[in-house]
Amino acid sequence: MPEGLADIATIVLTGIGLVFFLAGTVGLIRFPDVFSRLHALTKADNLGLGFIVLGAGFQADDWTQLAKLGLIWALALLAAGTVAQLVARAALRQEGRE
Amino acid sequence: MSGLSVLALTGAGLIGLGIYGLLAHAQLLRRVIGFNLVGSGLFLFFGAAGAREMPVDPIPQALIITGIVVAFAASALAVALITALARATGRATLPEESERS
Amino acid sequence: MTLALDLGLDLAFGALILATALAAVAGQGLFRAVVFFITYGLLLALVWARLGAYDVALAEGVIGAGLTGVLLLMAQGRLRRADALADPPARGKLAAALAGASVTAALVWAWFTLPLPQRIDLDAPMAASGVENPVTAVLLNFRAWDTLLESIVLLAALVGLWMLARDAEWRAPLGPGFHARAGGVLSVFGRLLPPVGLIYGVWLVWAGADQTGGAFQGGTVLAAVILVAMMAGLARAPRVGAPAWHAALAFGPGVFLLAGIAMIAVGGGFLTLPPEFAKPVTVTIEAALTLSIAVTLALLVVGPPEQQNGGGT
Amino acid sequence: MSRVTMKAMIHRTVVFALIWAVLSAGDPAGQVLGLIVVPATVWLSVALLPARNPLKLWRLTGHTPRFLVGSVAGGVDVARRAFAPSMPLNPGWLRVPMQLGDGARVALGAELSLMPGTLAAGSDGSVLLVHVLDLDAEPGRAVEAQAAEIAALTDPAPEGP
Amino acid sequence: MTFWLHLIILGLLGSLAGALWRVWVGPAQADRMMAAQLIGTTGIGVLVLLAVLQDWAALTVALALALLAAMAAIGFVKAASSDGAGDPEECAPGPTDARDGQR
Repeated sequence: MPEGLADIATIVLTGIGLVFFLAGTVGLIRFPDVFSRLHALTKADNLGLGFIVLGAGFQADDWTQLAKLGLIWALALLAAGTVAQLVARAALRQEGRE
Repeated sequence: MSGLSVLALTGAGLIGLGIYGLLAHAQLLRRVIGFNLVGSGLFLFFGAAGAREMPVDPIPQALIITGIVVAFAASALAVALITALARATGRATLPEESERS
Repeated sequence: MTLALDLGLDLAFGALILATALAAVAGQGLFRAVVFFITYGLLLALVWARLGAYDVALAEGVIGAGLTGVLLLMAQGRLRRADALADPPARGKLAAALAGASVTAALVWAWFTLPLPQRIDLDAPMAASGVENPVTAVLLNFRAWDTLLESIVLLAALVGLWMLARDAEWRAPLGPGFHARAGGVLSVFGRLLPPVGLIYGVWLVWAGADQTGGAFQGGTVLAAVILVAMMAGLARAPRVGAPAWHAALAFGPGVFLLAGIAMIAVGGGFLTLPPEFAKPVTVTIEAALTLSIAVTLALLVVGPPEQQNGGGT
Repeated sequence: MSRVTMKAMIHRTVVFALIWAVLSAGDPAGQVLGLIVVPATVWLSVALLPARNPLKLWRLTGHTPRFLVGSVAGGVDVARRAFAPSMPLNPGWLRVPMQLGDGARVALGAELSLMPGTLAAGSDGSVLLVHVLDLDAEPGRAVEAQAAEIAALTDPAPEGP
Repeated sequence: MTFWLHLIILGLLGSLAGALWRVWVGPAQADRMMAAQLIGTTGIGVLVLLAVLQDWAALTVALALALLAAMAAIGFVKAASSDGAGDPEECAPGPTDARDGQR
């Protein structure tokens, strides 16, 4: 029953993805300073998205959908790596302002 | 109540919130935000009306897309007016408003 | 059970959207309001996707969360530097709230009482439109007048925005003169993203004939890509007089108009596409419009010409 | 055209052609358009990012899984700290001098931001600023190891001006 | 399966609501902005699941959001720079411990 197996994989992987998203949010709420919060967000979120994408991939009908999912994750990683550095640097300059 | 009604009522609520923002704020940039809330609320209301039968009616969709683009152009013009005003007067509120407040 | 969850999903979306909108109008502080407005645009894009209106979701996602976000954040920064950030507390709250609430109430009444309007049957005209995405057919064929005028409105907005320049700055490059550290994070990102953005934007326009996408959706993506390249200091903003940019701005409306007139010659009537020409003409107009929409939207965010205040600190 | 540029153009053509093929999903008309779009994209890409130090592809294939494992470890680490009631954190900053070129330094910063316990905040000159979640975990060594790995990805060809 | 995916989307929306709380309280501008970034990533996740649930066309939207995920944050760092057009990396790191090693 390959269908059933794919469904189980989707259920497990999207569940793990959700846990990481929740971890990112909990970190964003609980961590004591701007930079630690940025850690939580960058790492946990993109891992969460990775698992969701992987889980969705088990429901794909053809390879182009799989490749699109991969592209989405790659672009999200690129954005995350950039945004984390830029926002951390801006926060370093702005510390104490507002 | 159907899900569609929920989204239509959300649109109606957004229009109300936008009107409140437009009327109550003196800071002009916040009025631009209010204006955009009214616009997107209208689109959502209209779009939900077009989605009552499947598939979604394409005519509202096409009009909403043009609407989003025009609303953006109007916002850009408004923002440029506000920054020009701020450069000239050092304020981003209208003169009579700052006298009253 | 799933049905209840389905409704639950719509309720959650509605509640989140109303909450972000409320926070954007009710809270103190301009920066916070702007960030809430950006998240609001994102959520709205999700709701459009939820409704199955993927074309609208694309436009809302790129414009609402991307371009408008940059526009408002930059404006907020300028107001701060011009010392005009004062955000006086809301006044006349009661009257404003009453006005808003009464409009909302009227719309709620309308939703539940007014009859379902007669739906226009598009099956027959779709067959003659030469394309398969009905949204594209409506935009460029059935309601081509609207779209032509819209492309001219966009141009008018840009010209209006340029008119706000001071006389002394008229010949300066557009916008605040973006710059970034050579070899820095922003600059490297700005070198990596545009090629992928170009492929994706062109694909959106081309695919728009038969599936999600089209001139507006592709144009907004390309506008965002142009903007990223400019903000990363890789593409210099033009001056008002730059002829190549003028040509790019006028290309779309121009081709649209010419195609409309050409249709009279082949026996259709102004902007009435005979079925045998519908597909090639639609695709041509779309390609031309995309270029103009992309450039116009990007320049709308960049702003009027301005004296540059020198690089860095 | 130098050999380095040629090689980079071939790599990029493959990547962009693949992306176009994925998007247009084998539609024949789309493949014709691809013949125009892909070269245009490669041209834009070379104009924006001229090839200097060619990537060593076989090292990249070895690096990618290690990066994925590292980013999973990063996510797990941060989730553990977030959910733990005691929230074990001892944050602080490191300044790490680099010999890497610009692009490699930015890539290193991006990767470090996804790895356990480290977050880059750009660089000051050629010194990478790294925020660490836990100063007790000897983060400096992990950063240096990662830097060496990134450095090994490109040929040690002379850095262009 | 449909049931489960609905649950996951609801969970993601709950996580998103938590991030909204961080936008509300701040305190730094960077806090609000990174919470918005988190909401963007979560939104991409929701769209991917909607693609499975409804129609794979939703992936086109997710792809656009992923491509432009960094837009707003770039606008923010520009606006936060000293002349409103720059890049935070152009200046020395600022009034902080990063200059002299450890906290």
